[in-house]
Amino acid sequence: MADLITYREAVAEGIAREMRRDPAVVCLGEDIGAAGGVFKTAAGLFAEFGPERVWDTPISEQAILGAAMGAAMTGMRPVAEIMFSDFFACCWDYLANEIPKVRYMTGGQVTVPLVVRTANGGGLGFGAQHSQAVENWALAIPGLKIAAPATPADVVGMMAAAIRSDDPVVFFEHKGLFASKGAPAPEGHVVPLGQAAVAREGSDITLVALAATVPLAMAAAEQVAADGISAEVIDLRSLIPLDMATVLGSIARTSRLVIVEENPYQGGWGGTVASIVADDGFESLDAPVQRVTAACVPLPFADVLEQAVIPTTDKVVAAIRRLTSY
Amino acid sequence: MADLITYREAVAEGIAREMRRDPAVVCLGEDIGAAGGVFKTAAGLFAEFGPERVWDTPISEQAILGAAMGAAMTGMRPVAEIMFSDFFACCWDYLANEIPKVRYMTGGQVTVPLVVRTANGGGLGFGAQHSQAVENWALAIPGLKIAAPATPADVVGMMAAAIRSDDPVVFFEHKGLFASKGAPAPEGHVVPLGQAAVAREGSDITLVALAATVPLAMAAAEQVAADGISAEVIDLRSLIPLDMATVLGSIARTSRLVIVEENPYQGGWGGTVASIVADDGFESLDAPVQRVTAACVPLPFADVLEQAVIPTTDKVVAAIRRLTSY
Amino acid sequence: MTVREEENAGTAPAIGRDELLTLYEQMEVIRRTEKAAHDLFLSGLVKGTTHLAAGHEAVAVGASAALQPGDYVFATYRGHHHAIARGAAPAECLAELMSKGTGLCKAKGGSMHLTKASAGMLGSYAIVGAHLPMAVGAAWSAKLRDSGEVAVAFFGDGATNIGAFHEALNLAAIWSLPVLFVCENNLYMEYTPIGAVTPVGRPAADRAPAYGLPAEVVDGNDVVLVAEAVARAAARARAGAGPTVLETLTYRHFGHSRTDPAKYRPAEELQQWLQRDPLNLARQRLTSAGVPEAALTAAADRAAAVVAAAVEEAKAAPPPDPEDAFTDMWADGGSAWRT
Amino acid sequence: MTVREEENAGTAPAIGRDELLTLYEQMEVIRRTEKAAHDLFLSGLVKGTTHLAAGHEAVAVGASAALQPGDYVFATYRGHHHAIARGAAPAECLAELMSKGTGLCKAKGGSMHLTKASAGMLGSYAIVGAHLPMAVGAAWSAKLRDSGEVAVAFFGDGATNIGAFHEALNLAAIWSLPVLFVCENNLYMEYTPIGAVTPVGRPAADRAPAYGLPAEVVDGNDVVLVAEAVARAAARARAGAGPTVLETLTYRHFGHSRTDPAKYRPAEELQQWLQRDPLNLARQRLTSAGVPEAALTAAADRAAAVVAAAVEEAKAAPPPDPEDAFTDMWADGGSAWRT
Ligand SMILES: Cc1ncc(C[n+]2csc(CCOP(=O)(O)OP(=O)(O)O)c2C)c(N)n1
Ligand SMILES: Cc1ncc(C[n+]2csc(CCOP(=O)(O)OP(=O)(O)O)c2C)c(N)n1
Ligand SMILES: [Mg+2]
Ligand SMILES: [Mg+2]
Repeated sequence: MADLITYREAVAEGIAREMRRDPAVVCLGEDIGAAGGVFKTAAGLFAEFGPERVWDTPISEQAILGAAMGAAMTGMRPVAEIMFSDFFACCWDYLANEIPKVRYMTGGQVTVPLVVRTANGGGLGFGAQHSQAVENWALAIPGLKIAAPATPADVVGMMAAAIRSDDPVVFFEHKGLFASKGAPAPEGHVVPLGQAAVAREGSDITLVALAATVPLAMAAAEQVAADGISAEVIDLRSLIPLDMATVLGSIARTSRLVIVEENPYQGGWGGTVASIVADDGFESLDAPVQRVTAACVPLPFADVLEQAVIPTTDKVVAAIRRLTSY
Repeated sequence: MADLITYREAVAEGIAREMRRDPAVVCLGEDIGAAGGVFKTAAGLFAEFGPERVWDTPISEQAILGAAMGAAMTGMRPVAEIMFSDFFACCWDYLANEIPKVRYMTGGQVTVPLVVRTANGGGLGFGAQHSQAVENWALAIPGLKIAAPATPADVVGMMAAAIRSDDPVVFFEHKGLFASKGAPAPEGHVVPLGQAAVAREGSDITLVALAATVPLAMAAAEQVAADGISAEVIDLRSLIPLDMATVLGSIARTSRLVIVEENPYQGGWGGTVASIVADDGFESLDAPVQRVTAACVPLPFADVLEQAVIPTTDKVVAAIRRLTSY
Repeated sequence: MTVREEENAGTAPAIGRDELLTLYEQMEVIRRTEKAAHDLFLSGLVKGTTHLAAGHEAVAVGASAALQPGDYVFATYRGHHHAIARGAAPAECLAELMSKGTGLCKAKGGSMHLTKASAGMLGSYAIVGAHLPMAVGAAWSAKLRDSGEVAVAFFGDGATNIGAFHEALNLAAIWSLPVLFVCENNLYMEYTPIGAVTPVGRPAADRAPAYGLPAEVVDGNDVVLVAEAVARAAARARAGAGPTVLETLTYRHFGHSRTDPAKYRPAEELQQWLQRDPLNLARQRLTSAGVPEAALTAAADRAAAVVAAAVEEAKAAPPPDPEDAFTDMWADGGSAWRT
Repeated sequence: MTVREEENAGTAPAIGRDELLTLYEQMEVIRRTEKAAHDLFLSGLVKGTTHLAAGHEAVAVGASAALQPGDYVFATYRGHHHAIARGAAPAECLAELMSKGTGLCKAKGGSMHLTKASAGMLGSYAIVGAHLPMAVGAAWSAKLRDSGEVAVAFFGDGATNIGAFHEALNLAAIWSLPVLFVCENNLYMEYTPIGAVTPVGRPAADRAPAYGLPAEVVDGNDVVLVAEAVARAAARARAGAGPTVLETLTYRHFGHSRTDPAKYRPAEELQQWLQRDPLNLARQRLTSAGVPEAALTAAADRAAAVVAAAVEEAKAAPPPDPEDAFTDMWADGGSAWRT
């Protein structure tokens, strides 16, 4: 295996692989051309593929997604960047009402094979309007597939699956993971959407996590291992399709569940997971289901305040201890 | 008690009462002036209060909410209408990033006492882009209060609470209920946000509902009553604040819970309710928690298709029977 | 993917007498379909809502006459005329409105979402302004594929005040895309006169300079003038000269939607516009060109027969299967979202 | 509610020598605060990101000189200069950037959200264009209350391409509101030259006619010209004549944000603009007006002292209490969302 690569590099690598494969793949977004994107996640694409395939746009999020949609309906496979996921709010109509609905509401006459990529999540001190984890916004919308990888190899493999998907995919790249490193993806690596990964096996309790909460859950699992608690960590990897089979299978063995989410509790994606477990997995449960989430406040700027409101290893550990001693 | 009034009339009545009380209350929205709003929910306001207090706007949802916000920050109490809740997607930035965050992110320097009213929900055959129930979108946003009344009297009482609130309130008026009738609200009627109503008492199972799913749950409760099943129906009335005390208190007696939601399962508000119950109410539960929701598809136009995907009395009855025979 | 292979060559020829007769007949078909939709709504056979385009026929028919089969049209909730002008049969449109399984969109779309992708009618969109960026994207795609196609967005005067309008025109301008922005200015945004909410006299054309774009104001009730203006703009677009804004002046004969009696419109205004009925104008042109009255009557009769048959066909069509509510979701045919 | 009671009367007087010296000193304070912010960022004491306004001082200081205390200012993530020009102390700004409990926003906002409501600085907003409609709303409120106040939105050249810009200008125009739209055109939208994404030469001023609004292009590096233009526009607004678009031409001295070295800018361009440094221009004006060099030095020294003290004060300030993460949520002081 070659040297480790960063999650950030994996994004550009994942896109480049698909652009090499398929000339219908084109990119658009703000400052993604010569500048390589503000997070450098498009680095190298402009140099390799040129202005015919990598398009700088004005600050026009609606036009970016609307144009991507129109192009996807007419033979292209656009990969649109929305710089920060918070800005989904500026083009939400396209993500909520247009892109996901057009296939269905035309009785299947059109498909919309596009990817909307975005830098998601907190931890970098960017304040209330640049730090949100909004996978849960997308989850509420029928018609979107949702990818949120946690490792560089998954970024590459899921990017391949996303770009090849004939359905629209929202691809969440976590800002807090950009600098993290991992094994590179093998050639031709494709990770199908809808397959959770068991990031750590365990028998006493199941931790369900996504993107940046995966390392958080792993750290908590390590910590309680010292006390002889064996925690299984499931990285959901995608929210739609949602791999509940893996989650329910794990709980059937562990009987206990903690869900670790970056979004707030109310309206968070863990509510969907928890309610499926409270229904289909009811008989497996030997303890309450606990969700470790952000608080119901906008994200504050200062680290010390942010720590108070977002999920931390300590909070996950406390949840594990509560449930395992229940 | 006077004659019954419609839910539609109650909206205008609720606004008018507050406009009479407080000169800082002003309305803005598309076609709300002389036309009285496309659903006639602003009928009479222009005639009574004139163009200085009831403002017709262009088709500019972002400007409507942005202007309401700026006015609320500087001494007014705007009541903004977004014609259909689906169009929240066109001004989501204001609902997700601006209005709910500005107080917190300025360290409490400003307040934003405004109401965003909207016609929400399906059942009228308006198709995929004019029929959504999107209370769950708002639920995901810290900083918004959420009202969704089910009866004319609650419309008036909660409108008073909403307009008097110093926090921003999203007020969902259900399209499917506009023509429904109920007792008028007494003078000075105020229903505080965050207080659920027990619409029907029962001892065998708890049904939690909101807005148009309240009559649905009531009908199901009536139907199973014939078989001796006593269902309690809780009308949440508001999602934020969320009255879980009433829900948990009910489950402590009934041990069984069905949640009836108009939004899809994934990302729906019932996930939040269910997960709280699966945690704080775990010991009360004698059966799985079941959510009766819309399917994960855009809302189809034809009635026969719509019935297949939205919650119906039959589906609620089936859920009740499943859980009570568990 | 919705790729079509037709050749797009040249611009529309000048409109000859025979062609004009055909366009007139198409307008008659649209007018009668709209009338049928209105009646079916009142009799309860059409549910939900309708936004009828009677009065706007010349815009759709004139524009379509100037377009190629491979071009892309994006329309609004008031889009029956565009669907029919691009080739949708009245029967499949009415079947859609009547919630029939044979409807254009299998009764999943309804009146506001008529779509016939196989004819380059890429949809009707019910969120004001949302489709303008889509048309820009289709034009971008045409440019990327060097296909010679153009994209056309039809929209109302009221749509010029929403943000998506601005973003679409700007992007189209800087990328110099083959897209036409065709405003159907019918003087009203629902029940509000457009002048009450727009500070310029020509809401679309007066704003083209803000994007460095050329604009033309066109008599939207004269099918020939519309066809000529669209042909010019399409030729410019195909030649790589970028987008054009066309503002067509027209008027709707019915109210905004459903049973709106449109009381907010002055009686004289309505009268004046009814006199400028696009069907009358076309008939006058045909008569001047020497087409005998009998030929006009025959065309109108054919249109009437088509629509009468369409109504019967749509009435007789079966409802959709409830199970079809779960098809057309994902591209692989499934609708599951979890395991 | 944030209502303030100050009287707003008349327009700003012509700028005299003494006042200009004061404005120069304010610009020095801003420049040095930005330099301090830059250094504190590099030394790790400022977290997150910063968007420094060094180079833009004349816009903020000139505009503030022409405004009344009761007027409302809405700014962007690049808003330190506006906060200080409206009366925020450098110490409370730097404390905010350094995550201190004494920060302007109690360390909940950070660099992108500096706000001083008590001084009519109603916030810095980090979503491009979002605050333009808010300023329109504040102006609407001023009109409703007949308060004589005006609202000002400052925004960048890049913001002119987002939908909210369009909707805001349109609404302000039709309601004839007392609002000023002041564009700080610094030639770049992040790393992309504005000309590459905008089809008109003056992205704000060239678009004013689309809303029937008057516009002026102003040398944004000359504090006197800015003050005069803003005074004219504010007087118009207070007189009930509606909004004005002002496009100020300026340049940022640092990169877009954080450690951006701004390599995408030609060296000559940078040189030219540095020669037109707003502080130099103000000094030249003062010297021409006969103000002795010593007075200029004294002003600069006072500014330096203020900022040096501010840095120390901010460094010494305590961090916020973690429990404060749960205050300022609801207006009643609580943060609970459920029972
Ligand atoms: C974003 C949005 N806001 C509001 C509406 C409600 N609405 C539907 S049609 C309409 C008026 C549109 O007027 P115009 O663009 O002139 O088109 P016309 O109906 O006259 O053809 C409005 C406000 C909508 N569908 N979408
Ligand atoms: C809606 C939105 N899109 C993108 C961004 C990211 N962004 C922040 S600043 C900026 C450039 C803004 O340029 P301009 O308006 O010229 O202001 P300047 O930074 O030059 O002062 C961009 C694209 C954002 N904050 N909001
Ligand atoms: Mg119109
Ligand atoms: Mg700029």
